[in-house]
Amino acid sequence: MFKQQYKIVENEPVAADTYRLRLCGGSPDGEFVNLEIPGFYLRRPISICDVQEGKLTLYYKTVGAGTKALSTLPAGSHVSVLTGLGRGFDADACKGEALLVAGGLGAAPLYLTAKKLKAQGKKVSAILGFNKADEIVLEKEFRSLCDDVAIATMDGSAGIKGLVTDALMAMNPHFEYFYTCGPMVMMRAVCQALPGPGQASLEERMGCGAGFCYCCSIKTKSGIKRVCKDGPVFDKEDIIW
Amino acid sequence: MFKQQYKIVENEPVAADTYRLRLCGGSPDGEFVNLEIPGFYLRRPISICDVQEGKLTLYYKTVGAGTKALSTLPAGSHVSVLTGLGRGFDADACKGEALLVAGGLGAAPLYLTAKKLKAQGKKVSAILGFNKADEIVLEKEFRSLCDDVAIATMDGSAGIKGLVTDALMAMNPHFEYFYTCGPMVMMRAVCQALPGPGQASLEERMGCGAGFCYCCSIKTKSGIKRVCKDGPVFDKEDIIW
Amino acid sequence: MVSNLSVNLCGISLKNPVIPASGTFGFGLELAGTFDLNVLGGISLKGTTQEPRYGNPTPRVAECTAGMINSVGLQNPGIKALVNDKVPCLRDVYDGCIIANISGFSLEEYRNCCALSDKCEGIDIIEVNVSCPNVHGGGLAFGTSAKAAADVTRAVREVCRKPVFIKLSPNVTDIVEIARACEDAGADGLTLVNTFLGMRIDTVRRKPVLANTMGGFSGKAIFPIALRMVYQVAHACKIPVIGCGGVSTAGDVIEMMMAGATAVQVGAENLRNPLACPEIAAALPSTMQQLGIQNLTDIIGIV
Amino acid sequence: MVSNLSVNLCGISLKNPVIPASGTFGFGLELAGTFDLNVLGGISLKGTTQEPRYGNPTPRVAECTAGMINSVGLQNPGIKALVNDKVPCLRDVYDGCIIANISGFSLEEYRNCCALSDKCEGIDIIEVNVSCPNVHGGGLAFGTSAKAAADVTRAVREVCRKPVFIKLSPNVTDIVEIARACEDAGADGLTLVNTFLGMRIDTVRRKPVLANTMGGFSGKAIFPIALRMVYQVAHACKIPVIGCGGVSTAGDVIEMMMAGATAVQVGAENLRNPLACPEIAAALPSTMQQLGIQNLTDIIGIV
Ligand SMILES: Cc1cc2nc3c(=O)[nH]c(=O)nc-3n(C[C@H](O)[C@H](O)[C@H](O)COP(=O)(O)OP(=O)(O)OC[C@H]3O[C@@H](n4cnc5c(N)ncnc54)[C@H](O)[C@@H]3O)c2cc1C
Ligand SMILES: Cc1cc2nc3c(=O)[nH]c(=O)nc-3n(C[C@H](O)[C@H](O)[C@H](O)COP(=O)(O)OP(=O)(O)OC[C@H]3O[C@@H](n4cnc5c(N)ncnc54)[C@H](O)[C@@H]3O)c2cc1C
Ligand SMILES: Cc1cc2nc3c(=O)[nH]c(=O)nc-3n(C[C@H](O)[C@H](O)[C@H](O)COP(=O)(O)O)c2cc1C
Ligand SMILES: Cc1cc2nc3c(=O)[nH]c(=O)nc-3n(C[C@H](O)[C@H](O)[C@H](O)COP(=O)(O)O)c2cc1C
Ligand code: FES
Ligand code: FES
Repeated sequence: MFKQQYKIVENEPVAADTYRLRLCGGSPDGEFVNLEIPGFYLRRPISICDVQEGKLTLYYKTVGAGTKALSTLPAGSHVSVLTGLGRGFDADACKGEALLVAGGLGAAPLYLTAKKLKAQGKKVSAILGFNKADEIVLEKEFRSLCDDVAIATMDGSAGIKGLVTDALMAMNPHFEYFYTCGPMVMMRAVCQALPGPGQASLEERMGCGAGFCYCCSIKTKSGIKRVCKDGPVFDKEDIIW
Repeated sequence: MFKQQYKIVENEPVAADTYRLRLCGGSPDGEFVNLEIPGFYLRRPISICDVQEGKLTLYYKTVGAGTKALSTLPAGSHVSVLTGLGRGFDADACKGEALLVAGGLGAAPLYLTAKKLKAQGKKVSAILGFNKADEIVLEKEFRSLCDDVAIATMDGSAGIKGLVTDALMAMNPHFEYFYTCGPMVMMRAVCQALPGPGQASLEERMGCGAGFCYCCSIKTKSGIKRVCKDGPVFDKEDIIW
Repeated sequence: MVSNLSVNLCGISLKNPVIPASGTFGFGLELAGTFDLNVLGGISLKGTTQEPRYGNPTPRVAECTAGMINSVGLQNPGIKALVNDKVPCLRDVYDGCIIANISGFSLEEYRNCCALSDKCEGIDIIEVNVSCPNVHGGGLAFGTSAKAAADVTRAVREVCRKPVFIKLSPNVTDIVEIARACEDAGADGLTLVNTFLGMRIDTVRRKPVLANTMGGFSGKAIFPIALRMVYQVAHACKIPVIGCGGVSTAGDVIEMMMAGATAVQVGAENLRNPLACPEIAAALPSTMQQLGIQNLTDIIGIV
Repeated sequence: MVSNLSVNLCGISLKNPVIPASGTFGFGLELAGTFDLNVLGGISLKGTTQEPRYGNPTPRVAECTAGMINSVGLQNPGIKALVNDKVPCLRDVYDGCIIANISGFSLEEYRNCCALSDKCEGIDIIEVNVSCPNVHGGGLAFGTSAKAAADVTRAVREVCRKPVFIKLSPNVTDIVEIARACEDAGADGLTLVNTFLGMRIDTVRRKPVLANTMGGFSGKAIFPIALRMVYQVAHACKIPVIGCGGVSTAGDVIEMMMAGATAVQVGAENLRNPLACPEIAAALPSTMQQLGIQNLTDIIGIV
């Protein structure tokens, strides 16, 4: 874990209530970063979507006071960031074709995973689910990377109408291993619907985000785990829903 | 009392640990303003030095964490200001020649008073005391306004060496009424040294700065008074040192 | 959808639940020139004792992270000035609920002051602050013992026809025990909480910041503790609770009410923002709409 | 002028007074890869009970202004894992003062855990957290009654040769009474304070934020109350006090020490800044110089 000042190089709305945050300062490891937002006591965990040449790309939704305040920080200002946090998706676990199933901004960490899988020469299909067309992000990026991309929206304003599980049924993709990130209910449905092995990225309220406060502990089939340190990504088989 | 956003048009060091703050947004009445400093719970009272065409000039010393944080606010940013606070020096109380005795940034509110006195056509002498030459502020402004200006420094690095009371003895100015602002010990010495009538601007830790919390109450010869509302300026005769 | 902000305290209707807390709004009139007081659901006046008091020596205030400590020490002009002068003047300009806040150092003093307040026409509710040291009971605050708090309640209840709210101190092991004792002794309602005993040291001068060494800590910082106490007491007692402690936004008001408060007082926030109460009252309708609340009374104790 | 930061706790010399507080620094090893633990005067380990515990359901954390509430609920691997595994591993990389933090729901549990800690070579000080509910005494926390706190003190004192510090709960009417009872019962020192019982409500969901409804509130916000308690207790007792509650800067450490603390623990601040303790320790010399302090021990209880 490292604590560092990063410079905001971009902090712009890219979809409904959704911002892309580009930070400059390093190329960190880890699944997520923990951002300090001035005026808020706890940091905010945000998944890493992309890392390139000392630049970090994150996507976040303005859901509460903290992310709303984050969205007002101008390019050029600095934020304190903890990096090297969390165990991300394990691309090596997939021996053949991969399926990515994202709900909302769950697409962000899956994009990084898609890059890794493609770098390993694997075939990658992706299903990206959103509420409405105006919330869609990263579609272009996934299309330019993946072999097959389907969009699902709850209201049918783009792509297949319905849940990602509906899209799954419709698309019936071929894959050996899956990766999913999104709302808990969605991931549970995906894990139940898909027969094969896979991994899901869980979410918990966090204190430290770095493995030493034990605020984020969950029970799994292989014992008590800290979502921030032992996860957030867990094997489907381990998760107790 | 009014609450208003003012824009910082200047916030620059002008002497040792001393900043001039120019705010744009109105031409308020009152002896002082109460400034909100981001991250600090209570506002900070700062005397008004000058008001001109919607611009407000203040001088402050960086003595603690709050004023240090204030000194980092850039021109262009906004601050929340309470105005219309405090009863300032009463220029009308002086029927003939006036003497101003300032210690340090006590010079700031006395400058506004000097302007009023001169506007009324009165003769004005001023003694400005500082610790060292590098702390001197407003000398030029006072010289261009007043009939007679003496500087005193504790270490003799400029003007008369010693306290303002030493300068008083040396200068022996002619006056009917005096006004003083500075550290409490200095004002007490001045009030005791000068035979005639006068006024002094007192300082107390403040809660609201606007007369309703009663945190700043002092006992005077004419009863209990709130420094922020009934003062900060009191008649010499009323003050219990 | 028109938001309904009115709440009812023991039969007295308040146009909204926002009340400046005692000691943080003077006697009301100090702010009458700053905004129209009639936007306030009620006003709790500065704590009043039998005789006029200067209070404690200055400095009486110490800044803290997200709060402040005060040691004003009940400066006030005495109960006669309150009922003869302060309240009638305020009544001239204010038509909402006027709450007299009474302090005392003996049962006798509480009783006398409350009796006079009860007779004063402009006063709607009598709020009894039991945080003062009991001069006849060894100096411990009345509010730190269930028995002493109940004794005060009984003593003042006898001499009042108007609703009596006992204002409790949070510096106790078991606030529910004390609240229940006051309810059993006849209190019509409870206000909680008063300030937490706190202290700051000036490390440069190597002295306490306050002339009085310690004082009452309040402001945003104490909100989670005050909220917990409101929740516990509102769920244990039947009488209405006025929630107080760290409230600074419309969201805080709603959180306090969901915890069980029927009305809400705003204290230290007034000092840093004299327009806090009118701003909060003005923000309530939109905050309610965001949260799908039509009648504020619907959410009282909903959690 | 070289600053002397060392302090002495019951004969154990600490290179500086900065100690991460129990529960906010895991078992030390979790952060061994982040910075060199040897810059810390001591480390108070996560609260440990007889049996392993998962703790409370999640969410276990609620954010507040200048603080947070936790309801971790003493998740820990049990005393055997502590003495056989956690402490020996930490001792391998850390040469400072290791403090075991022991919790229990019965006198028996406290006694057993303390006896095992006393025998464990790596442990220097045993800190006994009396904030847990007493399962044999009606569920009230041991730390909220002077008698129960003294009972725990006596029970553990008998089985320990190492210094025993009792860690007090601030949720009490009279902390001095409880501190004195512990001192009289043989405590070698006191740590104060633990967390304040607090609560937050999610007004959107209309539910408590914490799965457990209430939890322990701490962080910067509580500093003035913790400081007051340290001041009161340090002036009433002869045994050393470890100050804890809201400390986040070197200035806070000095303020706590001027109030009477011999050493200082940093809790929730570690969660928002995992480097808080090394940063504070590093800042102490220059802060001391600004305040004209050469030996930190000179200022203990100076106010
Ligand atoms: C490992 C991980 C990765 C995440 N990645 C992303 C991402 O890439 N993009 C994105 O938009 N969001 C992400 N989130 C969720 C994001 O952290 C929350 O939306 C954010 O913390 C909300 O802060 P707030 O102040 O706006 O909301 P508030 O509700 O006001 O926050 C109050 C408190 O609750 C916490 N909290 C609220 N919602 C969540 C949540 N869903 N998960 C965890 N803590 C929460 C906050 O951190 C804060 O401590 C991630 C969460 C986790 C655990
Ligand atoms: C009516 C009035 C007019 C003033 N005018 C000026 C001015 O024109 N220029 C100037 O430099 N200073 C002025 N001061 C003093 C100024 O308010 C303090 O220097 C400032 O509040 C210090 O804040 P801080 O955070 O740097 O210090 P800290 O010591 O960190 O502040 C801690 C708390 O103490 C209060 N405090 C500290 N020192 C003083 C003080 N001397 N008087 C009142 N409160 C204090 C602060 O407001 C704050 O609440 C005036 C004070 C008063 C009462
Ligand atoms: C400056 C000041 C003076 C106060 N005086 C009184 C008082 O006279 N009587 C009383 O019952 N409470 C008094 N209080 C306590 C407040 O009414 C309120 O209970 C407390 O401050 C908690 O609310 P807050 O966190 O919103 O400040 C005073 C508080 C402050 C800050
Ligand atoms: C997440 C968390 C877990 C804690 N666990 C324990 C514990 O196991 N044992 C204990 O004695 N105190 C525990 N505490 C209390 C702290 O050690 C400390 O006493 C308290 O948080 C006050 O300090 P602070 O304001 O610096 O956080 C915990 C605090 C936090 C925030
Ligand atoms: S959030 Fe602290 S251990 Fe996971
Ligand atoms: S500071 Fe509030 S009355 Fe003067």
